[in-house]
Amino acid sequence: MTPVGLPHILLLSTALFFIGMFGFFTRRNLITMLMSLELMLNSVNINFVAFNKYLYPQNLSGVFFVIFIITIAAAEAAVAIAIIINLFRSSDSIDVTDAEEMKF
Amino acid sequence: MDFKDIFFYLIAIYILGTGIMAVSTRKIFRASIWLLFSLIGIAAFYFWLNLEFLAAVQVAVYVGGIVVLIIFSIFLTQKTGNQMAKTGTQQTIFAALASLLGFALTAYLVYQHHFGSNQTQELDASIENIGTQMLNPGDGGFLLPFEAVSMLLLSALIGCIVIAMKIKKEETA
Amino acid sequence: MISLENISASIHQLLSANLSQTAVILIEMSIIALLAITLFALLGLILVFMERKVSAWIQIRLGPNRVGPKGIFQTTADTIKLALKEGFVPDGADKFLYKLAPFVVMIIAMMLLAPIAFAKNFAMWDLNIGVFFITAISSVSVIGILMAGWASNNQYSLLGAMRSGAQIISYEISAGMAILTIIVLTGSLQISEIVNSQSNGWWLFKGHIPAVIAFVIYIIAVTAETNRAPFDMAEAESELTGGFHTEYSGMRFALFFLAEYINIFIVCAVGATLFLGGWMPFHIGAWEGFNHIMDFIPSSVWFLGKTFFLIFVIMWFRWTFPRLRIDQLLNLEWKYLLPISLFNLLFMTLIAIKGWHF
Amino acid sequence: MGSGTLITLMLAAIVFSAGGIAVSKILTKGSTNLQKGQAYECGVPTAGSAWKQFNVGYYLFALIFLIFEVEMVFMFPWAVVAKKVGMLALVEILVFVFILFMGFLYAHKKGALKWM
Amino acid sequence: MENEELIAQVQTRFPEASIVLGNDFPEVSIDSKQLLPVLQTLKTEPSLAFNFLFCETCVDWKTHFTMVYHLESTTHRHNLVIKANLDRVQPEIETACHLYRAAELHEREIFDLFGIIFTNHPHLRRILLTDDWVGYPLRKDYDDPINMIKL
Amino acid sequence: MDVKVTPPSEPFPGTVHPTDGGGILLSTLDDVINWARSNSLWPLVFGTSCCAIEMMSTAAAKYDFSRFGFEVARATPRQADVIIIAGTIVNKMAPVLKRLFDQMPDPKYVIAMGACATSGGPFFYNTYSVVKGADHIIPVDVYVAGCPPRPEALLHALITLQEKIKSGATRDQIRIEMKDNGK
Amino acid sequence: MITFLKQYFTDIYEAIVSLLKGMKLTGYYFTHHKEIITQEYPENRATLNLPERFRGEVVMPHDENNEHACTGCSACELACPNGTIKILNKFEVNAEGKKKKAIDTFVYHLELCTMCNLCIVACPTDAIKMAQTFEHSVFDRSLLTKKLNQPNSKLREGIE
Amino acid sequence: MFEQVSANNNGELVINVGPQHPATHGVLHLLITLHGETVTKLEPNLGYIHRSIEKMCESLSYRQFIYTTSRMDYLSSHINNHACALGVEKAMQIEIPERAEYIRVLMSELTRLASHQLWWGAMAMDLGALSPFFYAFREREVINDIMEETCGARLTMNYFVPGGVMYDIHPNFVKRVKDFIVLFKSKIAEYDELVTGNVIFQNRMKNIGIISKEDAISYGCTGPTARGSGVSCDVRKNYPYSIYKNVQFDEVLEYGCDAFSRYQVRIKEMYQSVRIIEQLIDQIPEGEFQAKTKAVIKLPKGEFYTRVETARGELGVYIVSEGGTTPYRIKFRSPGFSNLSALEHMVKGHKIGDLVAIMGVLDLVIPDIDR
Ligand code: SF4
Ligand code: SF4
Ligand code: SF4
Repeated sequence: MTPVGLPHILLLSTALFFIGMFGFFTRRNLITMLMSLELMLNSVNINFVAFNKYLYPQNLSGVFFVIFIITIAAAEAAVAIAIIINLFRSSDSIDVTDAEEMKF
Repeated sequence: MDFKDIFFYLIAIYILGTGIMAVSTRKIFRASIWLLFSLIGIAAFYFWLNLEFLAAVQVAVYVGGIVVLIIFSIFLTQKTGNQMAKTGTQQTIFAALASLLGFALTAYLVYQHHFGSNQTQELDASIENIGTQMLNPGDGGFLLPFEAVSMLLLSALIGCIVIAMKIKKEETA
Repeated sequence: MISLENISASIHQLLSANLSQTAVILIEMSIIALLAITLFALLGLILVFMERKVSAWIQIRLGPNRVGPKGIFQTTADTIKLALKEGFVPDGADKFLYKLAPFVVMIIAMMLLAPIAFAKNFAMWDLNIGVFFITAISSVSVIGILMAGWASNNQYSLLGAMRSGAQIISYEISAGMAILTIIVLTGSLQISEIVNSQSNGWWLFKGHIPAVIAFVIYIIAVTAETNRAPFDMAEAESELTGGFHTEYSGMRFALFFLAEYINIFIVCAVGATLFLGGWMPFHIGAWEGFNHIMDFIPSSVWFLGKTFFLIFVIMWFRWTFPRLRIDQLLNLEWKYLLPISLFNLLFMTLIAIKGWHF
Repeated sequence: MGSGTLITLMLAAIVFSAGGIAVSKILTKGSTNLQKGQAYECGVPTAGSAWKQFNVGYYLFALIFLIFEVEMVFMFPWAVVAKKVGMLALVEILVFVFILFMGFLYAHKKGALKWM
Repeated sequence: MENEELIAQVQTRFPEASIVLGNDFPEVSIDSKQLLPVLQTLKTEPSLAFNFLFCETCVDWKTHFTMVYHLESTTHRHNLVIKANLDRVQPEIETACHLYRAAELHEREIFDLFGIIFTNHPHLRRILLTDDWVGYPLRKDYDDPINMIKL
Repeated sequence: MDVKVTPPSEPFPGTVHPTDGGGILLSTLDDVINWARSNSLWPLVFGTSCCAIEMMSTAAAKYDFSRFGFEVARATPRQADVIIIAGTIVNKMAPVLKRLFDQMPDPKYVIAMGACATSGGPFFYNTYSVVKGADHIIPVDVYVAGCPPRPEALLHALITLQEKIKSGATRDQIRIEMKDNGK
Repeated sequence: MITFLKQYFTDIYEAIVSLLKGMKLTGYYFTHHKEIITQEYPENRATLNLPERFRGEVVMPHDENNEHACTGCSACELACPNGTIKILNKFEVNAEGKKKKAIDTFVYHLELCTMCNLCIVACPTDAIKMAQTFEHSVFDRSLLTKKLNQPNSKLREGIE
Repeated sequence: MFEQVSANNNGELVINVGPQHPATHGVLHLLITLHGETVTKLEPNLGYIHRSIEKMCESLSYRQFIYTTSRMDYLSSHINNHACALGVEKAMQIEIPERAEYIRVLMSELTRLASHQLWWGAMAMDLGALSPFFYAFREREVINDIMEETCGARLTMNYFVPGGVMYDIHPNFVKRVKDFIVLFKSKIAEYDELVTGNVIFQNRMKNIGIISKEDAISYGCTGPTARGSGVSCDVRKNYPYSIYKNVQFDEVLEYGCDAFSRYQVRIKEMYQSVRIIEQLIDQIPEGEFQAKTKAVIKLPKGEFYTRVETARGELGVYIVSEGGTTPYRIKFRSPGFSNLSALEHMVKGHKIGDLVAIMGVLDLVIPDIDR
């Protein structure tokens, strides 16, 4: 086996990404879908860090990107959950199929 | 293979395993807990990469914040004891196939591509460095995004409150 | 004078002289593990005993004094008893998470011990983001509580867990701000550097009023974060009987109990490190003789003394004040602590940049 | 050393807890009866499971907390270098905090920080 | 108001009621059907203003039940006892709990221990005893050979 | 009455324990276990009536049962070791008491405090709703008479219970032993 | 704005002052161990003297000749509100050949007794009194049923 | 597809509080419905300590039945006994000696103090402050010692008998009471320091459990509960019994209608009790402590209602006599029963924490409610 390097990490992130995608496709529940989304975001983060670390160690762009992504993820999660709860309150359900019928 | 590599594989298995559990368990609360473990695993991975700051940020924001929020929203909207309904077999197969295919394709790409390893220099992700760069208004600095973040957070905050207060008004009415 | 720093250094030398790299690491790791476990158990015993004595004396009674000389084996007996009590799982519980929750809480408590500097040059891992590490990791413990509360399948537990969730995350911000106030001064997150920056005086004294305010806020916030009275909403005996651990018994309950005390120790240790100079002896300006005597006291004693003083203060709170109501508690955070600590931080920055501090 | 310490500590915690639980498993005899496993609720039977939908207003605090937590994350690196960077750091953070404080004030005005 | 005066006042309002001066308070005996109107008048009439029902109970006279209402006026500080006899076979009386909220629990207790039915009571259930209890223990003919050991 | 007597400290029992054969460890271990159990009896917060006030007095500063390590009163039966039945048990309460007792993890002990809990006491005759003694519902280890027993009497009961636990005897063993003693 | 801030800070100030007051009090007790009022029961047994009126249990004093003062009149049994006392009488033939009522067994159910003192008040001959004992803990409640007259005890001369 | 949240389950929890719950001070069972943490419905379920005292009394003689009343409201046992003794005396028209009256009132007020102290400690404990409990019990133990010396018991005294008191006061009594008054006056300041002035405590107490004057009357509240809403209902003032008409004291009234004013009423009542004791302690007249009564008490035929002011409110004893040696029917109008009925009104819309605080300040004694 070759020592762990960039390809290994990329494989890890890819796997994680598609696990998230699988969840995103199979779940009908908005909250679980949001959770799958978080997984996907994280796999992207891994990529950023790995590229930064292995290919461009002279600057910190990858790390900064990750920090900003995490920030955005937090903001996104907050807003998403506010919307989900709002949706739930008005329709008593957070199933996507139900949500589609809703008009905003 | 030295310690470091073993640890990498362990962490990778851990992340993927908990990730799979997170998307496949049928109890929603457990799903959130698995997600949490997966996220912690990613933090561990950052530790492995010697990016302590990132790891801590990951733990603080994701684990301490987002997951707690998710758990609260689960309590609020679900009967947590019930199992979630099964997804149709067809859909599951389709999703699994799509994911596997996607994975295979990407993995192939990754395998094909030879990354020029540029290990001449260690990444200096010490907090001082991050701080200096963040406050650097010049080239290569991240001052603007830093200030933009505050705008983002502000808008997120206001957005949340507007949405949430809408509920409150309805409730009190 | 024997002190911990020398011991650890000499052990390291001894080992690396005779053994290979891997073996050294393994042995050192196991020593650390052993030390940590011992420390853990010991701290638990001592703190619980201390709590009982403090409460007894405040409440004009004697407290445990019959088991062993002056009652010092009381908590030992309690631990043995708890360990030997049937630990069972309620039928309706989510068995897996129910059993997992104490582990989560314990692991968090244990990991938080890593960056604490117990004496000069004596920390398990003096990592460069020490304080931030503690802030981040400690926020995970809320998950343990939520897990325990949910898995018990008991309404009291669940309510207690949710309360404590809301409470812990709220107070994390002001605790963080208070920590930041000192970080601005030290310019480093590493515990050892923070301590070293106080060699000529503790930040509590050097940092003018903002440091004092930060200190007060820190103490309040960590009291809330560790679910201690007057902020013990999670357990609130008279409201929710046992809070999130209502259904826990035997050893699992003991683990929660233990983790709670360890958490107190840790936050107090951080408080002592940040504000009271960690293991730095107490010095007064130009009093050479006095300073010399102070130096003679081992650094670990200084550290533990300060930490236990803070622990005592937190216990003192507990046995004095009534409990807050949950909305007042959140009000306190959002209306008072957060704005004040924000402004305090800005003020401190000004001081630090202008160099007005000592 | 380094992150190995963390793993060691984790293992130590697991060994410690698992050991304790194992000891209690080995050395104690439990009894069983019909009521033992039921949820405890002040000594009267409960009405069903506790795993139902709750209606607790804490989530709003969690939302706001999340925003501030992220803000804090940014402030850590800032705090470390603030003294070195000097006045600029103060100005930058002033802008940063000011913007967020506006949000905070907004939340306050809207009554989001009041208990539901 | 002195007791005599009170008696006179009440007598003029309810001519059909019989009023005697008991050991402590004037006692008004009324027909059980009349209860609500009587209480209503007693409560609302400003010169009487009996706004405080401080005791409500029942006595089992073996042949009939007597409901006893102790009323007080917190403004005038005078007291009055209302009595109403009830049939023993089918004891029924209108509830007073819409006039005096204190009556709600008292009536539940009386129902529990005497078995008197209060019509229109919002939730007339057993309160002191278990729901599956048989009999009304404070009745004179109550007998419970299992639980009650007679001295 | 403020004569200060230093209490005799109880030695840790895991010392030399001469028994022949391999019995050393086991009996020592048993001793340690019983020692720990007897010295750390956490009561359940349970009181129904008047006797509960005297129980509170016992907990209060003047009598202070924390000296024995009992002060950690738990509100949930899951963490309690001993249930002090302080007060009358009536028919409606009986299932609750049984349930509480059932929900306590082993080992568990019961003290019947006061006349009511031992026998129905003042409410023995002519009452239709009082349980004539808590031992009709759950097994009782120690009875203490009095109405209410004074705090010292409750302390005495606790000490009696401690002795029982230390001796390791079960309820049946004690009963048989008492028969042998002709009591 | 100014008034708001002023209010805000006075609130904080007053709150802190009130909290400190409480802490001062508890701190005082923490440091002043002479305020501790705990009496150590099993150790102070020797010095523990209860007030002589304390009602611990009903006893029947016997003198050195093994004689008591109970005539068996059952007044106490009647006075007792909850049947704690059972008097079993027997008929003794005395020296003159006259049959005389005398007490056979004075059964006393300590587990039922409420220490109400009514029996003592009712007794015409002061044959029973309240003792100050209180250590009544037993493992078996049947031990609490007592026989108050000692075996072979007799009625003291001259008591009717 | 995925489970629907049924419309009727709109996030409401139904929680049992009690019978075994630290905040219910005994065995009250409340079934509360929570919306979030807010109590929307509260239903008391009594009877977990229903000891059938009223039935039992029907077979007890008039001398005997008094002792059961000390088990009802055991915290004001003297006052309960007083009510019964008064009832019997009134029916039999016994004149009781002055000295006995003085002793009775002194004892009653001491009991009131002890009861209020216990309430104070227990209430503070409900609110999560544990130390006040111990301080309160310290003073209470002094009273208990005084009582024990004279009455022979610490809690269930059975000291008042028809016609007077059972025995004369102990020679030390006067001195010890005086000492106690001095001690207590110095300690009550601590109460204020530790609890009353505490900002946390005030915030938790103010503006909760509001009950207006009209509602308080309608619910039949008495005692400090009603006086906190400005209802004048002190039996000692309005229908003076024993020698209360000769002593100077004020009826404490507060108009805040919330839990805090009820709290203040109780605290101020302690001062009033001290005042009464101070007036009487030096003037206990010489003389008999018990009037001569027949060995067997028979009440004339009739109905007798006596009311006294216990620490919790108005206690009424309604004796129906058929002329025999035992009462035909006895009804105890207990203060807690009516006060409890107002609980739902007070608690609705508040948090669980408030429920505990409101109950703490109501000072319920459950055996008194259930009888
Ligand atoms: S034994 Fe006496 S004091 Fe104890 S509960 Fe029964 S009646 Fe009350
Ligand atoms: S003290 Fe009371 S209960 Fe006991 S035997 Fe005498 S009369 Fe009966
Ligand atoms: S003890 Fe007294 S009252 Fe009782 S039977 Fe003997 S003499 Fe009569």
